[in-house]
Amino acid sequence: MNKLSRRQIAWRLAQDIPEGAVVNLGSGMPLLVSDYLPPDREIIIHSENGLLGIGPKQTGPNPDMNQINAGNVPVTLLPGASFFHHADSFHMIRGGHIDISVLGAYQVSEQGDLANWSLPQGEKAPAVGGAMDLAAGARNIFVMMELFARDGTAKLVRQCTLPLTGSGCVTSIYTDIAILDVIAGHIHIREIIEGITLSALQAELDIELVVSPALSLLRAPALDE
Amino acid sequence: MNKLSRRQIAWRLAQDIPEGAVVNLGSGMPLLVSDYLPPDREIIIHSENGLLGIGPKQTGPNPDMNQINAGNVPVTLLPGASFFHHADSFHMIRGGHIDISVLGAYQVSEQGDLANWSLPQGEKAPAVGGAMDLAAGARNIFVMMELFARDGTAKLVRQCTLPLTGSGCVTSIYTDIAILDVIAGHIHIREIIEGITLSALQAELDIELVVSPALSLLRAPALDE
Amino acid sequence: MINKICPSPEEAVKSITDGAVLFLGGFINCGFADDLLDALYAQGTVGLTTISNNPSVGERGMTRLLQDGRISRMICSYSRKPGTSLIEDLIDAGQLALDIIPQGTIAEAIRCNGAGIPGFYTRTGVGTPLAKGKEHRDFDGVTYIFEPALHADFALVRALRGDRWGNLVYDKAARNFNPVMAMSKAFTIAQVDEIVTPGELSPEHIITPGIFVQQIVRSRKT
Amino acid sequence: MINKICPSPEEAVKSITDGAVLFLGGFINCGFADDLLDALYAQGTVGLTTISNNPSVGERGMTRLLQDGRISRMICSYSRKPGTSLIEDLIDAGQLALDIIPQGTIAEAIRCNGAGIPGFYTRTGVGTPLAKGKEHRDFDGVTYIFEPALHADFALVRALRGDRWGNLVYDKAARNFNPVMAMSKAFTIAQVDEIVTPGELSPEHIITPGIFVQQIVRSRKT
Repeated sequence: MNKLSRRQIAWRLAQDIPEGAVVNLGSGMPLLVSDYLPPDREIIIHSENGLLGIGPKQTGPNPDMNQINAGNVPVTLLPGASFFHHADSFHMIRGGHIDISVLGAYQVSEQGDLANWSLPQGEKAPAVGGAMDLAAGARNIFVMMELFARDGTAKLVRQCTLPLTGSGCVTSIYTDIAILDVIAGHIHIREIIEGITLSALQAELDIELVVSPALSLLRAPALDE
Repeated sequence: MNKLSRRQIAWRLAQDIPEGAVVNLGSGMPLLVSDYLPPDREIIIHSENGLLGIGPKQTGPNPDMNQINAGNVPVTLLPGASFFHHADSFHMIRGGHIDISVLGAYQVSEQGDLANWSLPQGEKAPAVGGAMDLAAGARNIFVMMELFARDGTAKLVRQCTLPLTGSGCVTSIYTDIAILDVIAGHIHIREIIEGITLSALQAELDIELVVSPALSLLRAPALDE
Repeated sequence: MINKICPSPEEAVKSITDGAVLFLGGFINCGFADDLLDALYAQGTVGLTTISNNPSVGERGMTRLLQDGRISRMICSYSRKPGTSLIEDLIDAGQLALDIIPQGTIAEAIRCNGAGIPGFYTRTGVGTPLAKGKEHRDFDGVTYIFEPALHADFALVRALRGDRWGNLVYDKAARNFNPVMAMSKAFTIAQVDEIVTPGELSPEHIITPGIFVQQIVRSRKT
Repeated sequence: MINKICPSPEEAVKSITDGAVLFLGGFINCGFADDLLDALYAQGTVGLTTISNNPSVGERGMTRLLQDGRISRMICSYSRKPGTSLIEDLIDAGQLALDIIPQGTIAEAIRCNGAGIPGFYTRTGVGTPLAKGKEHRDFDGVTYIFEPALHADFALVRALRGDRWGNLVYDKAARNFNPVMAMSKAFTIAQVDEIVTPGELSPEHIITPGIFVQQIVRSRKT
C-alpha cells in the first residue's frame, strides 16, 4: 500500500482549498497544510490568537515571538493581513466567517461527530483550546488524520467512544488511505490509495462506506519530510 | 425668585463633575454642560456615537461633519481622545464604564424613575436613541431640567405618568430652583435658590422633600445666553 | 487573486432584490453609504426593511428611499427626521411600519448576529414600554430582558479606505455602526472613499478585516 | 490631571490581596504581563484564581506563581504546560483546581462581564462533556448552552504603548486576550513597554480607550 505520509495528507488537503477561502489550521498536523497551499491561489489563513493573512514561517535567527500562530510558530504576514483581539477572533469563528477549519482527530463518527481533545483515560491537564469553537462555528471541518491508530483500531467509527469536541460537524476526512466526506449521516469515500481494494478497506471498518460515483485514486507527490 | 437659566443649571451641574470623570452628555440641554467644565479638571466626555475625550465645539467655516457628537455638533478632540464603534461604545455604557450620564427629563419620580423619551399622547415617530442604555448603564444619572413645566405642573412626581426611560436610575436632579438627590426612594434637597422658602417649594410638590443637613443656597454666576 | 472591488455602486447593489432586509451604517447623517443607497434608489428596489440608528438626515440615500415609499419597515432607535414630518406622514398613509429599539441594543443585537449568538440579556429597557412582551429573567437579583439578534440580508457600510481583500478603515466618528454591521452575517457591501493596495493599511490599524466584506466600491467624486 | 502611571510593578500590584481573582492576558507565552506577575510573586500573594488562556509557557510570571502553589484555581482553555508535569503534579498534590472552558467562550464570557451582559448562549461545546450541567436552549431549532459571564477582581494586561489616560496599543499577536480583559469590569493594570504623551497615539489607532485602564506601569528594561 502507498499510504500517504502526514505531509502528503497535508499536500492533498491543501489542493482542495479554493481561491479566497478563509482557513484556520489547528496546531499539530494541520499546520503542515500551510506548506503546500497552491501558490496560484490567494488563501487567507486565520489563527485564533488574532491574525488573518498569515504567510510562510519566519526564518532567521531572531524570530519575532509576538507574531506567532496558535501553534507558537513565528510566522510572516501577507500584504492585507490584520491583527485583532480574541473576542473578535472568535466572533469570526463562532459566527461562521471561517470557511474551513482543519483539525486533527482521535475519532470521527459516521454522523460527523469529532473527538479530538481528550483521551479515554481522561487527562489531568486537558487542552481543548479553540477546537470546540472551531467545530461548532466553522462552515466546513476538514479532519486530517491517519485512518487507523497505531494499534490498528479504526479512527472512523460508528459512534465516538472518546469525549466529543463537536457533534455532526465534520465535512470531510483526509487520511493516509482515503478521502471521505460526511453527507447526511453517511461516509462517502471519494479517493482511495493504490494497493488496497475498497472491499479490503470496508472489511477493516465498522461503518458502511458509500462509494462516490467519482471515486478515484488518492495520490500525492513525494515530499521531503 | 432667582430661578437659574438653562445655562446656569448647566454651569452648576458642571461644578459637580469631579476630576477624571467619564461623562456622557445627552443631546439638547445637557450638551450645554460642556461649556462650563472647570478648566482646572481633566474630564473625559464620551459620546455614544463613538468618541471619548471631546473638547470644545469646532469653530470656523468648514466644520468636519465626520467628527460630531451625538447631538450632531462638530467637536474638537483633546489629546488622548479615541474613536470606536457602536458595540464598543455601548459596551462602555451598558457595562458601567461611564461615571456620569447627564440627561434631560419630562418627569422624575421619588424612586428615581426617569421619563424622558415619549410624551403622554405618544409620538408617531419616537426617539429613544441611547437614553435607555444610559439610564440602565451609567453609574450616576444627573438629570437637568426645569422643576416645573410651562403649565406649572411639577416634573418631580410621586409616580411617573409618562412612559419610563429607566427605573430607579436617577442619582441627582439639577433644576432651576433646587438641586435634589435621590437616596433610597426619597428626594433629598441639597440646594435651593434665594427667594423661595422650603415650605413654599414643598407646597408645590406632591412628594415629601427630605432636607439635607447641609442645605445651602443654589447660586450660579450671570452667564451669556 | 482575491478581488472584491466592484466597478460601480450600480453594479454593487444589483443583488439586492425587492423585500430585502438591510443594515445601514451611519449616525444622524454621518457615515451613511449614500452612493450605494442612491444606486438602490435608481434601481427601483421596493419593499425594503432597514435597520439603522435613524432615518438619515440628508437629502440623499435613505431619505430618497423613504420619500418614495420604498422602505416599508424601519427598525431604528431614533425615528424623528428633524424639520420634516416625512416619517409621520408615511405612517399615517400606512406605508411605513416602525420598530423602536434602544441604540445600544441595536448595536449589540447586530453584533450577536455576526458572532453566532442568538440574542442577549440586557438591563436596558427594563420597566419601560419597550420591554413589553419580552422574556424577563433575573441574574444575581437583577432583572434583564432578552433581545434577539437582528438579521439582515445585506449590510451597506461606509468607510474611508479599503483594499481588494475588503479590509477597511473609517473616518473618525463616521465609524459608528459600520464595523459592527460589516461583522454581521449579512452580505456586506462597502463604499470607500479611497481604494488602496493590500499592505497599505497597517495590520495593526485595520478596523474591519476583509473577511467580513463581500464587495467594495469607490465613492463617486463629489 | 489624570495620571494613571504607577512608578513600579511592585507599587501597581499592591492592592491585589490573597484570594483575588485575576484575568491574565496572554497566549502561550506571548503578551503576558510578566513584570506585574513577578511583582505579585515577590509580594507573596496566595490563594489566587487565574483566568487565562493557558498557564504561561515561560519561566517567569504565572509559572513562578504556579510552581510556588500560589494559584489555587486555574480557569483556562488549555492547561498543558509542554515539557513539564507541573500542572499534573499540583493537581495530584491537591493544590490546584482546574476549570476547562473553550477558548472562544472564555473570550466572550469576559466580554460579557465588561459589557453588562450576564452570559451568552453558544453552540460551542454542545454535545460535549463541557456542556454537562449547563442550561440548554433551542433557538430556531438549534441547541445552544448558556455560558455565564466571567468575573475577576483585577485584569493584568500587557501592551506596547500607553499614556497617562490609560490608552493602549498592542504589539501584533501579543494583543490576544489583553483588550478584552482590559474592557472588563475588573480593575485593570497595564504593563506597557513605552509610555507616551496623550495625543501621541492616534485616536483612530487606539485599541483600548483609557477609561478601561486604572493603572499603567512601564516594563522593566530587559
